[in-house]
Amino acid sequence: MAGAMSPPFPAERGIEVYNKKLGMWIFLASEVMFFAALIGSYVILRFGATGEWAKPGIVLSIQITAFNTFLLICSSVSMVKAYAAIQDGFPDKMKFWLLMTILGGAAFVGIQIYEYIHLIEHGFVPSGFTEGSHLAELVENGTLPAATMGLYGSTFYTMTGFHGFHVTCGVVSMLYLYLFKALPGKYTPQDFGGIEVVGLYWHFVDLVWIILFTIVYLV
Amino acid sequence: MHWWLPPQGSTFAQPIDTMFTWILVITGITFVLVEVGLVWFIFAYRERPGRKAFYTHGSTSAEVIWTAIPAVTMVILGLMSNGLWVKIKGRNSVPANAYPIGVYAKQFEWYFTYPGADGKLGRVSPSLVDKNSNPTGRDPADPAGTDDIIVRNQLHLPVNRPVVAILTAEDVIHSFYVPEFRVRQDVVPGMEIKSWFEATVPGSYEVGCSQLCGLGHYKMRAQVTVHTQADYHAWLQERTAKAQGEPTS
Amino acid sequence: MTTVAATAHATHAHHDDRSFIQKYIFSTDHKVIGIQFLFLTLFFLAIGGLLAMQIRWQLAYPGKPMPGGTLLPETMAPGGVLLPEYYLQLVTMHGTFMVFFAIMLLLVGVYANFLIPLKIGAHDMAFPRINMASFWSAFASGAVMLASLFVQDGSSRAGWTMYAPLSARHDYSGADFGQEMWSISIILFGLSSILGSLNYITTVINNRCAGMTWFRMPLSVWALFITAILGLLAVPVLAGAAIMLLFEQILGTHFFDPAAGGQPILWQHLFWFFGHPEVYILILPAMGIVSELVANGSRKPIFGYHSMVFAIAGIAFLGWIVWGHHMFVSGMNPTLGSSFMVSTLLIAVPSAIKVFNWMGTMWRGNLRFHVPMLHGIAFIAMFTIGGLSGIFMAATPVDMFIHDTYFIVAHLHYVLFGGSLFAIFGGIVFWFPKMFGRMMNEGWGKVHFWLTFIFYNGCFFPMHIIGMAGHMRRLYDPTVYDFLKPWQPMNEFISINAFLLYGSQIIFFVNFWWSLFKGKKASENPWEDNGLEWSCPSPAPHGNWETLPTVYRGPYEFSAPGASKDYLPQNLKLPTDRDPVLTPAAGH
Amino acid sequence: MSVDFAKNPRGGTMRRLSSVAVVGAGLLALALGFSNRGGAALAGSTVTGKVKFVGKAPANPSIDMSEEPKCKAKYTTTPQEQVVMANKNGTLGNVFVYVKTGLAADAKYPAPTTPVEIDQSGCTYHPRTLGIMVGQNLDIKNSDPLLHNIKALGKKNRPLNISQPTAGMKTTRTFTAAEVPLAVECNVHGWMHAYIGVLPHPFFASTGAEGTFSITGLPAGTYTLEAWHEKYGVQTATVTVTGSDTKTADFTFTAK
Repeated sequence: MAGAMSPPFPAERGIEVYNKKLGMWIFLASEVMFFAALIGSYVILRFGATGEWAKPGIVLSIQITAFNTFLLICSSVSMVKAYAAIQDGFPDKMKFWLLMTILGGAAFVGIQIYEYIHLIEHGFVPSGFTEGSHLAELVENGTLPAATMGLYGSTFYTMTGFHGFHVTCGVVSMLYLYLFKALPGKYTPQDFGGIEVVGLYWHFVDLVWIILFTIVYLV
Repeated sequence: MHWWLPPQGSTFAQPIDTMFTWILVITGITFVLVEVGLVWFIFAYRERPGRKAFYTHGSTSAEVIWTAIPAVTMVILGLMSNGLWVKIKGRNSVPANAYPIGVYAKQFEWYFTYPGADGKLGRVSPSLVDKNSNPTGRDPADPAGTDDIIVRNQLHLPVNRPVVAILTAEDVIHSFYVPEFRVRQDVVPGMEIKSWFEATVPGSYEVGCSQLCGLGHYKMRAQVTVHTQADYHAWLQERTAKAQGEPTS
Repeated sequence: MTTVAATAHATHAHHDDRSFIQKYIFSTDHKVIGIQFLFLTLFFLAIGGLLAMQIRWQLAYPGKPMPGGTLLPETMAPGGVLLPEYYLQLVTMHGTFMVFFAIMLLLVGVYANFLIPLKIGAHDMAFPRINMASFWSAFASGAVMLASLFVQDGSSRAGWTMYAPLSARHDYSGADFGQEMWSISIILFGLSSILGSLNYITTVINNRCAGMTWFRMPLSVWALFITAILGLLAVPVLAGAAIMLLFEQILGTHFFDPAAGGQPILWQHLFWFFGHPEVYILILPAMGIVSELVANGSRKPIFGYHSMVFAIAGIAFLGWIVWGHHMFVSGMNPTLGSSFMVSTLLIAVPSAIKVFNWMGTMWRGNLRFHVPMLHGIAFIAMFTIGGLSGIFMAATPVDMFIHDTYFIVAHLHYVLFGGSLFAIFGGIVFWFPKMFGRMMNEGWGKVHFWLTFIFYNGCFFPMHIIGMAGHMRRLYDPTVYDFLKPWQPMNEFISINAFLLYGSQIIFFVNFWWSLFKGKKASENPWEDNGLEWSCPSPAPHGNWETLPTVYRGPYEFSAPGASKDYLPQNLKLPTDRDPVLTPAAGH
Repeated sequence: MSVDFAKNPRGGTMRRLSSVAVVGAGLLALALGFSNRGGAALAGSTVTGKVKFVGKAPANPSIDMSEEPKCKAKYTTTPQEQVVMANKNGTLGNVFVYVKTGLAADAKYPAPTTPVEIDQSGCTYHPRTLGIMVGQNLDIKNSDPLLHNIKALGKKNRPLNISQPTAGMKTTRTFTAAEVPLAVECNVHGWMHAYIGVLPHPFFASTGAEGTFSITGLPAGTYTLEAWHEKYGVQTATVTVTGSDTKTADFTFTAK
C-alpha cells in the first residue's frame, strides 16, 4: 500500500439521488413489506379457510368504491401535473394541481368513512356480523357463508383501514407543503424536492389501493 | 439420573441419538480446532517488544478450504437427517397397521381416547365439547365412537406396536413431548395432526407439554405406561367394563 | 441538500450555541442520540437481568419465598412466593426487554448512530430530525412496555414469541390490558427502527466522505448497513403482526382464532419471518464491531476483508429463507421442514468463514490484550459454541427432540450473550473515549471481563446438559416431572452462577459511571486505530469535523511495511498518495 | 370415570361416606348464607323451605385422582364429583335459592364486611355452591400443597383467572355485577367445579345436607324466588310477605 504510488480512484460521494428522495424510496420499501404482511395474511387466510368466501358485491358496494378508486387515480394524475408544473416553472399551476390532489385525497377518505358507517349500520364489523342486522339475515338465508364472515370482516377492515390511514397521512403532509411551502412560494424549478418526495409516496398509496380494490372488492 | 440423553424408549430414539452423536463429533472437532487455535495464538502471538505483526490481507486458498469443508459437511448432514426426518414425520410416514390413540389437549390437561373393540376412533368436533359431560367433543352420531374410552392424563401403550397419536387441541397450542421416545409434536387448535411412534421398552414415562400454554403449563403432565400386548388388552378390558354407560369426568 | 446541511454544521463545529435542551435532550446530533440510546439500553439491560434473576430463583428454589420478594405486590408474589402467572410475565418480559430494548437498541441504536457518520466521514446523519424521532419513539415504546408490568393483571404472559391464540385471548392467558400494551409498544418500536434504518441506509449510501469507497468502509459500517436493510424489511412485518394481534383484542377480529377459520400458525409464520432476520440483526453488528476490535488488538489487517463483507451479506440473505426452522414441530408441512433445514445448515458456511477469518487475523499478529480485545476474543470463542450448537437444532430429527428445551435456551444465550453482549461491552470500552473524552478503567475492566466470562459459562453451559435431559423451557416448577427432579441441583448451580454473573455486572456499571467523571482524559487516538472517528478530538465535537476528511486507504492498514508506526489512519495522506478525483457531490 | 354401584358392593357405603364431607360443606354454605346477612340485618319476613328431590338419583362421576396423590390421600374411598347431592331425606343439596324479582328497584343493600370463603381441599371446592353480594370479599383458599387454578369467566364480571401454587395461599377478590350462576373451574383438575351466585342484595341461601334454606329480613312485598341447580336448572316460586311473618316456599326437582 504505502510502498508503490497508489493509483487515482473515484471519490464515490454517493449516488445521484438527493437524500430526501432516496430516503423516501427506502421508506417505501419498508411500506411494501408492511402491506405484504397484511395482504399475505389475507391471501393465506382466505385460501386456507374451510368453506368459501363471501361473493363480491354482496357486502361491499363495488360502484361507490370504483368511483373512489377513480378519484384516487385522478389525484395521482393531478400530482404528476403539479410536479410537471413546478418543474417547468409555473408555480401557480403547481399550487392549483396540488390543491386538486389534496381535495381528491380528502374526498377519498371521506367516502371511505361514509362507506364504513354504512357497512357498520348493515352489521358488517371487524369481528364478522352483528346479531339481528341486515347482514345476519343474509347469512341466515345462505347468501353469505357464515364460516368465513369473521375473517372477511377482520381482513377487510384491517387492510382498507390501514390504507385509509396512509391516505390521510398523505393528505396531511400535502396540506402542510401547500400551506407552508407552496403558498409562500418556497418552491422553484431548482428546488421542489418536497413535491417530488410526497408525489412518490402518493403514487405508492395509489398503487396499493388498486391492488386492494382488486383483491378485496372484485375477486 | 442419566448424564447423557434420556434412556431410549422408542424406535426413533436410537437413530436420533446416532444423529446427535454424529453432529456432536463434527461440531466437537470444530470446537476443539477453534478454541485450541485461539489459545495457541494468544500465547504465540502476544505482544512483545520489537515484534511486528505479519502484514497480509488474507489467503484465497485458505479461505476456499475453510469455505468448502463446512459446505460439504453441511450438505452431507442435510441429506443424512432428511432421510430420518421423512421416516418420522414425512407425509406418508405413518405405518398402515398403526394403532390409533386420540390425544386431546386443553389448558392444562391431556385427554387420551382409546378405540374400543372396533379398533376405530370416533369422530370428534370442537363444537360438541362440553366441559362436564363430553370433554373431548366426541360425536355421538358416529358409531365408531360409542365404544371409545376416554382417560384423563394417563397414556397407556402396547409395546412394539406402531401407535399413531391423533393430536387435537381445545384452546391454545400445546406440545406433546415424551423425552424417552424422542417424540415431540405441537398440538394446534383447529388442526388434526398425526404423529406416530413405537414404544420398545415396557415401563412408565411422562408426557410433558413443551409449548407455553398458560399459567398451568408446568402442571400439564400425563403419565405414560407402556404395557406388554397382553397387559394392555387386560387394561383396556378393565377400562371398558368401568366405562360401561357411565358419565366420565 | 447534504452539502448545505454540511456547511451549516461546520460553522457550528466549535462555537456551539445550542441551548441545553437542544444539546442533550431533543438533540439532533447523532452522537448525543447514540449516547441517549446507550443510557436507555443499559437501563433495560439492568431491568431485563433483574427479571432473569427472579426466574433463576424460582427455578432453583421452586415455591420458596424469594429474598425481597415480599416487596412485590400480592398479585405477583404473595408472601414472596412467585406466582406462575408472574413467572410467565418474567419470562415474557425478560425476552422482550433483552431482545428488543437491550441488545437490538444497543447495536442499531447506539453503535449505528454513534459510529456510522464518524466512520464514513460525515457531519451527521442524512436526516437528523428523523433520527431524533427514532430515539423518542423507542423511548415511548420502552416506557409502555415497562408500564405494562404494573397494570391490572400485569403484562403479557405468552412468551416473547407471543404465540397465538394464547396471546390473542385474555381468557386463555389471564392477562388484561398488559397484552394490548405489548402490541402497542411493539408498533412504536417498529416505527422507531424503520425510521432509524432508512436514516442509516441513506447516510451510508450518500454521505460517505471523499475516498470512502464501498470497499474501504470498515466492517462495522458494512454490518450496520446490511443490518439496517434487514431491519427495514423485517420490522414492518412484525408491526403488521402486532397490529393484527392488537385488533384481535380491541376489535374482536379472528386472524388467529381457529373457531372462526383463523390460523394460529399464521402468527408463527409472520413472527418468524421477522424473527429470523431479527436474530441476525442481533448478531451482525456485533460481528462488525468484533472485526474492529480484533484487527486493532492484533495490529494486523483483517484476514480476507472482501469475504468478510460477502459473508455478512450471505448471512443476511440466507436469514430471509430460514424462518421455518423455528417451526419444525409446529404442524407445518414436513416437506417445508426439509427445505428450511437445508437453508439453515447453509448459514453455517458464512458463519464459519467469519470465525476462521478472525482467527486468520490473529494468526501471526502482535496481540495487545486490552479490554476490548479480550471481549473480541471471547466473542469468537463463545459465538463458535453458539453457532455450533445451532447445527443440532438445524437437523430436523434432532430438533424434534431438543426443540423448546434448555438446549435452545443455552444456544440462544451463547449467541446473544456470549456473542452480542461481549462485543457490546468491548465496543463500549473501545469507543468510550470518543463518546465522553475519558478512558474506562483498564484494571477493573479486566476484572469485569474475567468474572463475566467465568460465571457466564458456569450459568449457560450446563443448560446444554439439562436440555439434553429433556428439560422444557418456561416451566414454573421443573420438579413436577419425575425425570427432571434429579436435575434440580444442576438448576441450583446454574442459578448461583446467574446471580454471580449479574453481580459482576455491577463492576461494569460502577466503572462506567466512575470513568464518566473521573476517568483519565483520552487522547485523540488512544487505541492507535485507523478509523476516521479517531481523527477528530475526543469527545467528538458537534459536526465532528470542521472540514470533512479525505480517505486514502482501507481501514485495516496495521503494521504496513514502510509505515513509521504499526498503524496507518485512513485519512493520513502519505507523500505517495494521490487525492481522489472528486465527482460532484450528490443532491441539489 | 365413574364406578358402577351395582357391580361394586361397597358403592352404597362409598356414597354415604363421601356425602359426609358434603354435609360439612353444606352446613358451611348455610353458615355463610347467614353471615352474609350481617350487613343488612334488619327485622323482616323470613322465607324458609325445602328443596325436594324425586326420582332415582344418578350415579355421580367418580374421580381418578391417581395423578395427585396428595389429594387422593385425603379420601378413604374413590372420591366423586358431587354433581347431584341427593340427601337421604329426599331433598337436594347444592341448590342456590335467591330472590329474583320483587325488591324495590331503588333499594340499596350494603355489602357485609365479613368475607365469603371458598376452600380448595382434596382437589375439590368447598362449598360447591355459594352466594355472595356484589362488592363483598371472596377469600379463595388453597389447602392443597399443589397448583390450583381458579378461573371464573363471568359474562358481566371481569374474568377471574389466577393460580395458587402452594398450600396456605389466600387470595381475596370481589365481584362487581350480579350474576347467577358464576361458574368456577380449575383448569388443572378438570373435575373441579363450583358455582357462585353474585347478587346485589342479601336475600339468598344454598341448601345443604338437609335440603332446607331460609331467607330472612325480607321487607313486605311479593317476590319471585328462584332455585337454581347446576344439573336440573331452575324452579321458581312466588311468595307474598307482610314484613314480619314467616312463609314457606318449597321446590321440587325431578331426576332426569
